Amino acid sequence: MSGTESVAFDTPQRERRGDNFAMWVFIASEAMLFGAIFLVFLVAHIDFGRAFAGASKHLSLPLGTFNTVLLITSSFTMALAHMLALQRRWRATVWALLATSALGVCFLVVKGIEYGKEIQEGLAPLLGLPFRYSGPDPVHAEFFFGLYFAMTSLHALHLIGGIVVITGMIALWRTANPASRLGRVVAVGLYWHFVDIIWVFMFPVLYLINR
Amino acid sequence: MSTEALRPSSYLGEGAGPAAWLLTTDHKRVAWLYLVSLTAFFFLGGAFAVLMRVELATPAGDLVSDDTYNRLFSLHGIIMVWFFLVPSIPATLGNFLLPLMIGARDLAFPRLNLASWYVFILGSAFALASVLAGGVDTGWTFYTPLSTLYANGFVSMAALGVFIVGFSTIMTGINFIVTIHTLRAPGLTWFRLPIFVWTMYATALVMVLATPVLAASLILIVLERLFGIGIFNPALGGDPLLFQHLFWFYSHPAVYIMILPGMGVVSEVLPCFSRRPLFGYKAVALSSMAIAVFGFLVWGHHMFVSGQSAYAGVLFSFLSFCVAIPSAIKVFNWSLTLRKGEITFETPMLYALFFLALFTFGGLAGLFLAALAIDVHVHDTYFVVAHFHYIMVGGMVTAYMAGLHFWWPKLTGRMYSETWGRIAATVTFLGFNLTFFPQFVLGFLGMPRRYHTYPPEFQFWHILSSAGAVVLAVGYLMPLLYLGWSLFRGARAPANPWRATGLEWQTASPPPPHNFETMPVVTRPAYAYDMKGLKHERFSPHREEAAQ
Amino acid sequence: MSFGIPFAPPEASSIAGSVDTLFYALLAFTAALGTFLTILVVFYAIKYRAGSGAERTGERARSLPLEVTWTAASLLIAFVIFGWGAVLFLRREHPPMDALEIAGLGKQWMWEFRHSGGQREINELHVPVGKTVIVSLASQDVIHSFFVPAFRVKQDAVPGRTTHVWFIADEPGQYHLFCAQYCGTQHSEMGGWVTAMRPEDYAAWLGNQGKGDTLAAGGEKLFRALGCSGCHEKSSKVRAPDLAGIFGRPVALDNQQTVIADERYLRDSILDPKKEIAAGYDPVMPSFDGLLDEGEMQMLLAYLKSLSPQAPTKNEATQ
Amino acid sequence: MSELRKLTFGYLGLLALLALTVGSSLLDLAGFNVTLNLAIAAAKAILISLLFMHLTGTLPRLAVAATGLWLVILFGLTLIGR
Repeated sequence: MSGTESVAFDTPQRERRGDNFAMWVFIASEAMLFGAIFLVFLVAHIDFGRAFAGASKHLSLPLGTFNTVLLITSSFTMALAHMLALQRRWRATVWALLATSALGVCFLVVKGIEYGKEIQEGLAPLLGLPFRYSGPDPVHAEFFFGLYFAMTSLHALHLIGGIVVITGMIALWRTANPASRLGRVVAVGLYWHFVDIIWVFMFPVLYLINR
Repeated sequence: MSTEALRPSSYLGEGAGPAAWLLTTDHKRVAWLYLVSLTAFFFLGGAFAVLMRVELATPAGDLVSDDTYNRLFSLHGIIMVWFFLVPSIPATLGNFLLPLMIGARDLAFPRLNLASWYVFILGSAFALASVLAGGVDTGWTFYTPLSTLYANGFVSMAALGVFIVGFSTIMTGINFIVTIHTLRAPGLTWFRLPIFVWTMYATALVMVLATPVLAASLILIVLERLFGIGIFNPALGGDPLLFQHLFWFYSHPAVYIMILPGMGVVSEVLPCFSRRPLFGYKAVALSSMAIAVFGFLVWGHHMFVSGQSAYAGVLFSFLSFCVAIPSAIKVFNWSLTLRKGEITFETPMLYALFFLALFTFGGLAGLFLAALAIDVHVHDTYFVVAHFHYIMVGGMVTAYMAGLHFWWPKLTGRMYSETWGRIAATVTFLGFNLTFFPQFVLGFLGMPRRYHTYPPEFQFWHILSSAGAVVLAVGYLMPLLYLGWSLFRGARAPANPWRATGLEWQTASPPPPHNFETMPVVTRPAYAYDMKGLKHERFSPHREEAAQ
Repeated sequence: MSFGIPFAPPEASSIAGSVDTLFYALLAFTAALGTFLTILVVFYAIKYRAGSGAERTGERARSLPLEVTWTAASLLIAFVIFGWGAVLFLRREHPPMDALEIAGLGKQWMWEFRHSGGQREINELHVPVGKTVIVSLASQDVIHSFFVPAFRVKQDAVPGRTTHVWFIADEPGQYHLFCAQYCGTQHSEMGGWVTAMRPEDYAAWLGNQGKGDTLAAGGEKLFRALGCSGCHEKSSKVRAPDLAGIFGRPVALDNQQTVIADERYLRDSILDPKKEIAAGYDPVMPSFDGLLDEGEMQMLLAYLKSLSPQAPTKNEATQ
Repeated sequence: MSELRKLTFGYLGLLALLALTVGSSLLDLAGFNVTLNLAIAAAKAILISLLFMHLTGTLPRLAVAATGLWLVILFGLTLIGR
């Protein structure tokens, strides 16, 4: 056909517009998923603000902040990849993508360290692990940590998905023509930025409760 | 046959064998993949229903144990809702027709479309595995804390199945939205779109925005069951009513996923067999969008007696009455479409008229449920069961049958038996009313739903209902036979057997692989059946060359 | 007349009649509209069947006045029905004064009722005719729903909170009691009979039941056994709020807010004392979460309420 | 080069906002902290979507507007209903 991946589109330009819109609709859908989870957290926070504020102080603010910096930086490199792909500087684009996924991996490593620390301190009431908590109201603090692990691991899963897609895209780099390379960078970029935005909300909501 | 050689190549002749079907990206073949899988689920869910109705013929629980009965209605609900009704028209007829109706070669993302079917099958595998392992006894609503702390079936597996199928729904929704926005043929403006396309758009909107919330609530149920996070467990600080909010935020709009496509089908069939344009086209189109949006505002009417605040109940009741208006508008418009027509009564038209009756009565019953004081009495009784079966079975399944017969020549290139079609439609209509009308009376009497045994004074109405279920089952089995037969022996169908105006009829039956020999250009509104008033526009097939 | 076939449930409460009036009015309206549409469609179908000689000229595919008319008419009718239903519904919020309060506890799969005199019954509920009865509902496990069709009342019993339903039975007799919210294996067995009796018969019935402690007296015993009295009594060393007359009274919290001490507040303060701390007191009270079952919670609440005899029986103040 | 400048500006802006939100959380603003944190998060989200995600064109804006509306419905009616 005329250089489009889908038989439905007649020109690459129209296809790009369709791809772009599809990504936004997908993001809308994902936003509702996270919205519902945030709502659950908000309701619990309204009910047990004090317990949640106390529990939140047991999270590592330095690690959380560092991770936020990592993720913001990865979004920046991803935006660079988009810019470079538009300029058809393919080699540089690949480097930017590699940097993005490397930063994503770093985020996961730091998150893993955090999880390990929390498990050691007895703050992970999951899979039969003991829950040791010295502050007031341990019942609802446990609830907080349950939500914390649920939310952050859901976010981490999304990040892992992004890293896998970027890696796969680089692996298939040579087989793709310029138009589809650009299309893929744009699409995965939108997804990556969205996962970043989720973290931008998750970070203050979980780490910065101060009441 | 020599005619075979003269036919333009059709999508059906593109390649036989399992691989050609299982790896196809042609939306028309993907529609068939869905059609076959959904038919299987329809009869599986139907079998559960028949077993339930047989059990309920007597007040005592003498056929199956209470636990088995609970699993029967739970699986009936889960399978019928997520594995039949939600995907029914969109994934089959919608998949097949949407590109044809807007003059596109395929859906925007053909591979995503195929992938959505595989995701559907993966979800089905989980659901079927949970059935084979022993089922679930939570009801299709998965209410907490029953589903999280007390249910002993294979809840996580079933929930996972529904969760996965949700992604298939979302993928279909994204595909439809992008297709309708970006791939309409030249000249096909929004207000020239067939109503079926409008309803697909509205449905897709609901699919994309509501399904993730269901996904979230199912994730939370599974997390709670596996890891003991007390999100809905009051002993740990959770809130069981929060689950109901999340669940109905999805499941009430999902009711509109289940009825909007049916409205779309009927809006195609009624004008065609009345030879009249659809009355009040714009109102019908916009009311579909109104239903999709307002449908999100009314979920609290499932919770009037749940302990939510009374004033929230009043608000949700008010909004529920508002959402009734667009449906009422549609009913009036459909009825008026018949006026001054040249009406014939082929099978699709019979089904469409039956839809009109059943949907109207089901919808009017909804007024009782939206009225707060009455809902307190009939909530969670057979009145509710009767109401939503009038909408989903009497409405949606009837419309599905109308659509299946209407487009059968286009899907298969064959005609079905008109006699058998009319008999089956009539049997279904009678069987349906016999099954579900008595349930309105039962509900008003106070018969709660999901009861394995019941007080003997209710038996008269239960017997009527059970008898009706048998008739209804016969009504649904007949098309399986004569449509199956026509697949191989039916008369060859012409391109446009009903003399209909839609773009899908302007190409061969069955259509060629990329739908149109030459891409169409649209010059007139939908449903130009009326020669008067449109006389100045030439009635010509949409075959003009695309002015690219 | 009806050959033993039931068409409507008995009307046995003060509100049943008015709910039925709305029901039948709506039935008449929907039947009329449904019949009209059916006749219209059948009439068109016959008159305009293909080949009939009916006049077909001068018809348009839309008519704005007609569409506006039926949209406006539908809206108007919908709002009337809404208003009617809502007004009747809001009576649920305001039970008449001077009510008899009975504690109802749902558990898989039975209803347990305790009268204020301590009389217990399972899947049976005896009530006097002509007197307001408030059933305060709790659940031991999953969500249940208290449903008496003859009274036209229904209310879910939700674990972790107290809900209320009230009625005035106005006809002696036996009426079905159901659980309307699906609650597990023996859901359909969860229920029995509500027996409405003349007041004198009810008094006699109460007298014949085993005496036992009154609900409040049982609660008072718990209040001592659990050690609540150690801090909440005036003589105690630890400073804790005095609970005499607490129910229904506003309580100032340490975050400058004020709440009414209703059942929700008392329940939360027992299970989650750190959530809302009364101003001027140290947050030293331990949580009793897991130490009380729902039945004991109801007794404790009954005791605390008995300390404020003038308080309204239901937490209207919060509405 | 203006594109690069735009992205860098966005990146630095995000870091500054992060510093602001972490810093403010160390102060006690009497219940105002949550509001401030969420406002800063929203500002970051806007920066990312406008500068990094190139939120232009009718269709993407339509999707974002719909998401916003539906989230308002989800949060609003649930909280009213409780």
